[in-house]
Amino acid sequence: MARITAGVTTSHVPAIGAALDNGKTAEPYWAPIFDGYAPSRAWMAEAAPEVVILVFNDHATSLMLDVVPTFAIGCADAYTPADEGWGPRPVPVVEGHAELSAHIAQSLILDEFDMTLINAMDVDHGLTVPLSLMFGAVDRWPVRVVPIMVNVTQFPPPSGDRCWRLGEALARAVASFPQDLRVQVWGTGGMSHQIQGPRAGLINRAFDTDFLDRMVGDPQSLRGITHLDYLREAGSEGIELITWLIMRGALGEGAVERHRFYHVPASNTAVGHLVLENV
Amino acid sequence: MARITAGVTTSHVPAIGAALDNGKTAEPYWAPIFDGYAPSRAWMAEAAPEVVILVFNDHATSLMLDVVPTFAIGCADAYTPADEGWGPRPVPVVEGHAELSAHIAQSLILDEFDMTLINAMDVDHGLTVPLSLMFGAVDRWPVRVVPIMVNVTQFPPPSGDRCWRLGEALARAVASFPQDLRVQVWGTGGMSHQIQGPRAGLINRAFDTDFLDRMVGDPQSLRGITHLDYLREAGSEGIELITWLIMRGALGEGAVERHRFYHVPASNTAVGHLVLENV
Amino acid sequence: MPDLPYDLADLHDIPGTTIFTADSARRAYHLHRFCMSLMKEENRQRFRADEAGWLATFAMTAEQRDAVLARDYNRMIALGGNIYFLVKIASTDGISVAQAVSTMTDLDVADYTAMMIAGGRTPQGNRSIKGGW
Amino acid sequence: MPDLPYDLADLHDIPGTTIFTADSARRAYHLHRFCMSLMKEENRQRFRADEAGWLATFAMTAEQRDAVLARDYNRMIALGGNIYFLVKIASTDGISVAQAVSTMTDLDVADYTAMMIAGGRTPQGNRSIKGGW
Ligand SMILES: [Fe+3]
Ligand SMILES: [Fe+3]
Repeated sequence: MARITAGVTTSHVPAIGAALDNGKTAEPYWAPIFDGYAPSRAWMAEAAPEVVILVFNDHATSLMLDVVPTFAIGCADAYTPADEGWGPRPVPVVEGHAELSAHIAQSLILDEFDMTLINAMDVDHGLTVPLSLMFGAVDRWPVRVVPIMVNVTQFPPPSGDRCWRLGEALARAVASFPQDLRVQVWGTGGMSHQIQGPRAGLINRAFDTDFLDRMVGDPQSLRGITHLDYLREAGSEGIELITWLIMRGALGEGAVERHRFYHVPASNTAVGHLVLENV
Repeated sequence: MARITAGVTTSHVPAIGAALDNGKTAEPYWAPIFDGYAPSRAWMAEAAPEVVILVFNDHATSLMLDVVPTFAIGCADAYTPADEGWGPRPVPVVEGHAELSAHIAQSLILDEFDMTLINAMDVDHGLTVPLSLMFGAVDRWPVRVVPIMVNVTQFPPPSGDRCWRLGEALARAVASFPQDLRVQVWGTGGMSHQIQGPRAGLINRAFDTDFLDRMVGDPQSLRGITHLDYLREAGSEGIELITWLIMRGALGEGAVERHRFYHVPASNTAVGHLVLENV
Repeated sequence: MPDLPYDLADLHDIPGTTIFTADSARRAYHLHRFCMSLMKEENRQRFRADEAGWLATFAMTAEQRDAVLARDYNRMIALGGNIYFLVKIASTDGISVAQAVSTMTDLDVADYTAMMIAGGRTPQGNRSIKGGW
Repeated sequence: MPDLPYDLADLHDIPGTTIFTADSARRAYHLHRFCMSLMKEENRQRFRADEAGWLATFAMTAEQRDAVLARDYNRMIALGGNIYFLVKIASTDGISVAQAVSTMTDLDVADYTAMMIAGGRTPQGNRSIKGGW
């Protein structure tokens, strides 16, 4: 039986990927960020997941122009890093786990989530930067990935509560996959940031640290945060935080914190990171 | 306030479109079918809807290869008839109602249906054949259309019950649109048919006539029909009937029957048709 | 996986019927890309002019390519194909859907058409392999 | 429409913030198609070689085209654009996202960067136009 062993949340700022790809990780601006993830990389070597269900939002890369799904799941054998306007990131192709994807998709739809299945797509920094942060520069990613994409950009996204319940359904789906697999669920995006308009650069440290606290100590209370709350408090792009609720809904009530990191800024964004383990 | 005045269900067999487009409507094979819709065309002239919410399934035309949405809604200004392999049907471009589409999409997502929005697509016989049956050969379709697409082909489709509840949410969405509009909801596809494998040609008249009866007299009981029931009893393509449940869920409990028609065959398919009016 | 009011395994208990799944879609992805290429007249002409040549531009399996060349629809379906994609081949061939469909059955097109006019294939005995009902 | 725990109208009460909706997406569809064209190096080169010429191949409005030529991101957003599409223009220009973003604010890029290093723009007074909080 497959089982969810741990959950990770992390920002996925594209500039972090660029800093990695261009060898700038030791520069004073970037060093604190990469240092902040060092314990997680050490922990990851121990945890050794076989599959990561990576929940993120596409940034007008493979979705959003013609097709805007609320919840989508990749069902391909592989996903190529996209050219987002400055050439593709020089990172390995992401190997999928098509059997697990198909199983999860089936289970979620039978559980009355109206998923969109994606049979072919390129993936952007929302998926590859978290892999880089957790695994560093590698020739081959040490995990296979089931990508789940959430619309957070075009109003209205799904509610935080719907995301939480998708996470719970995800846990049921994984638990019924017959093969033995160590599976992690990652929620990427956030924390507070806004990259549009005169209010750009908004950072709400109080909101972010409270959110991190509640992810660990009182996660159920996060389900009630409304779209309006996110937009007002965490910025128009901070609403990416709803991807974290899918991860948290998929993890057990009693998941314990293994690592936490918070830093401002990376480019326009507050970087937040949590490692939770099902015990 | 916009309101749903009536509902229509109909098969959307491509050969019916071809018969129309090639002037074969008076041939003995086709005449009974076109005669069967004549009262509906007369009724339609009276009913004069301004918008039709047309629920159908794409047949590997604009969806299903790269992207397989469970529920999708078109949000474009216009939809061009597709070339399905024998050139596009010689029928008018379908005008959308983008404002109403956007309103419905927003309302459905806030109502926790995980819709996929489609900003550009061509439309196949699933959408244009019902328009032809109800309006005949015209230079311009007399209605604007909000297309809603349901996956019925790749297992698992949404349950019949989920479709019914989508219909109920559709009614809430229409009722909250500020503009005065007479709106109809159509469910297209079915009735029993199978166009694959050694069992192809399956027709289940008893199942179909019972389904028609219950659409009028006991619609709630249809919510419990399972995927397996549809596939066994109505054929692998007969499961298109779940689109009818979206229409029925959107109509009032007391909707009354204005017209009914059932005929076997059109090509591989049993043709079923109902006109229901909210009174 | 949620509880269901039926056994998923019974989806394979329906005679002469293949359930199209995410796994089928993955196996047939390139076969289906070929089918969708036939939605343009220029590609239909290319295919008609050189069937094997046009097929070779798609990364489908040799079995899938051979099944297309043989117009063996049952085989295409066994290899993951779905009929809504595959009928675009019939349209390119200029035959009706019913004619293409008849080739998957025990009947020739005349007998198939006659069966349909007579009310279609009965569900009796065609619902369940193990039950025979 | 279901009942919501907040007033939808308040989405427009957030200072300096535009909510991207289905209506925006429709208005900006061709502008966004242009942005996505920049995901290929050959198209970036075409655009750099002849900005107006490449823009003319997309059915966007004259206002949208002029806003692109002027790199007026606030104007592009007012005309329906979403920043996730629009940053592909900044990437093509070889500038950082932060630099493009700074042009939408009251700060130049140096002051914007300094503000971010100092902890970012405060939410204080930036949450509600009518409330001023
Ligand atoms: Fe992001
Ligand atoms: Fe159909």
